[in-house]
Amino acid sequence: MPVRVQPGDFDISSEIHALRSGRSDVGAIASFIGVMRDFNDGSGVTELTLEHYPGMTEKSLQGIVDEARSRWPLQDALVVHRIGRMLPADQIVLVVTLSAHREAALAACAFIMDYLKTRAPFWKKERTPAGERWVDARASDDDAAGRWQPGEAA
Amino acid sequence: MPVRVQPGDFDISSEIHALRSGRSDVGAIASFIGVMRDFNDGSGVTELTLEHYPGMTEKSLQGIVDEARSRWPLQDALVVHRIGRMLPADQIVLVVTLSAHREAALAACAFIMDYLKTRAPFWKKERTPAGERWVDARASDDDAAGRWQPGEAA
Amino acid sequence: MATVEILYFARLREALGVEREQLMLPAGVGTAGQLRAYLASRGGTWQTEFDPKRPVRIAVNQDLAHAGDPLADGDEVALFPPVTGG
Amino acid sequence: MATVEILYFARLREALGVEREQLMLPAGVGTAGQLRAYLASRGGTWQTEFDPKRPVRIAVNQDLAHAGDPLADGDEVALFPPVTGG
Repeated sequence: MPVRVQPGDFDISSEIHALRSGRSDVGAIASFIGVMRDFNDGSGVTELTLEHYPGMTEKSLQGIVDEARSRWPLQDALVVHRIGRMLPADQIVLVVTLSAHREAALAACAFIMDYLKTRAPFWKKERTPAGERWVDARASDDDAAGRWQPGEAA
Repeated sequence: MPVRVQPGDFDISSEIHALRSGRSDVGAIASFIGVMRDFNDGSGVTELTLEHYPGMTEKSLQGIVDEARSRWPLQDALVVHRIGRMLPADQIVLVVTLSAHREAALAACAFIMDYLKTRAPFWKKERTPAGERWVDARASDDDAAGRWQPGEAA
Repeated sequence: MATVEILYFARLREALGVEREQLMLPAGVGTAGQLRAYLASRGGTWQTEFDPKRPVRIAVNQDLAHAGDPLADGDEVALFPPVTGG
Repeated sequence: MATVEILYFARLREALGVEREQLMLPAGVGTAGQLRAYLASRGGTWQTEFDPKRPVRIAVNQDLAHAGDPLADGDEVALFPPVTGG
């Protein structure tokens, strides 16, 4: 199961262990954990609620993973994204990529995060001292996803 | 202690937990694990011995981490590199970077690995069915480190 | 006669006070972009939220769609702000 | 009179059969590159391993050095093949 959406927390060691299990051809494991900060866009944040679009979420994440696997020689890849309420320092998202070589694992991990940030239907609502607010998308996230387009790839 | 050289194994969850401990401003944790493959350069590999240059190893790893911290807004960074005998599927190296933003964490993690591959004094000796052999450096590793030079940065 | 199921998410769902609706497409509404314009024509908050200057994303059958993409009977159409996960 | 401590690592250590030596620098040997050339002049395996075409790295006092870098009394000089960690 390379894609999961869940309210509960995850453990990176357990996830990597499960992905690697039984394989001795893996040379590189790249991973990324997105974490809730207690500060965003100029003010303190005490709580975060993650809404998503059930059905499309899984489909879009799977599409992103499939796209990564078509671009790099990955042996496996995993995306775990949490939904619901979270507190500062909570883990939000995990991406893991396995390859024989580090370049593929690291590039695919960055690619999946960039695409997830602009394509996967998740929305964050923050609780701040001034009340609740929906997080605005960052223009830099669109730029980051754009760098993987044909003709602009590194 | 952002740099360690040790014979023993490591656990990525424990290392990340120790780095994050007490912080709620971390937004992104990028990591990389290098793993021993059972196949390299056209033949099976049953055992690996990692030799290093005590003193210079720690100094060069620390220099690489310092360089990464001067280039990106990192909150912390860790390199753990094992030495001695290893078997297929054993973990060899761990790099973890912490930042408020994913771009910095991911780029710094890739940078540290590229520099480690070309600057840190480690040498691998493989045991294969045909006997022991020293691993040759890959020209592509020099290329990878070169892409961080001034004027060529992405 | 084409009927579509429309879903609203996040800020859009809260602002409109609607989570989902079934809509029989009026004459002249055959694409994702035309549907958006039609919803804006409802006036009030609808007009504000679907103003052409607002960044609204549209998915048809759970795939991101462009304004010119056609709608068909039974389609699931979702409208939402730019995503902010990860 | 400058004396340096020379260390050999990995394939180089095995091929030469030497792990370390103290060397009083002969006249005309004042840089990392000149030391390498001097070691090659010992002939046999030394000449093979330090042939200018072979990729040998030199560190002086635990920093990677260039051929032109000067050597001083008490320096720790290490010679080794390109590194292959990670």
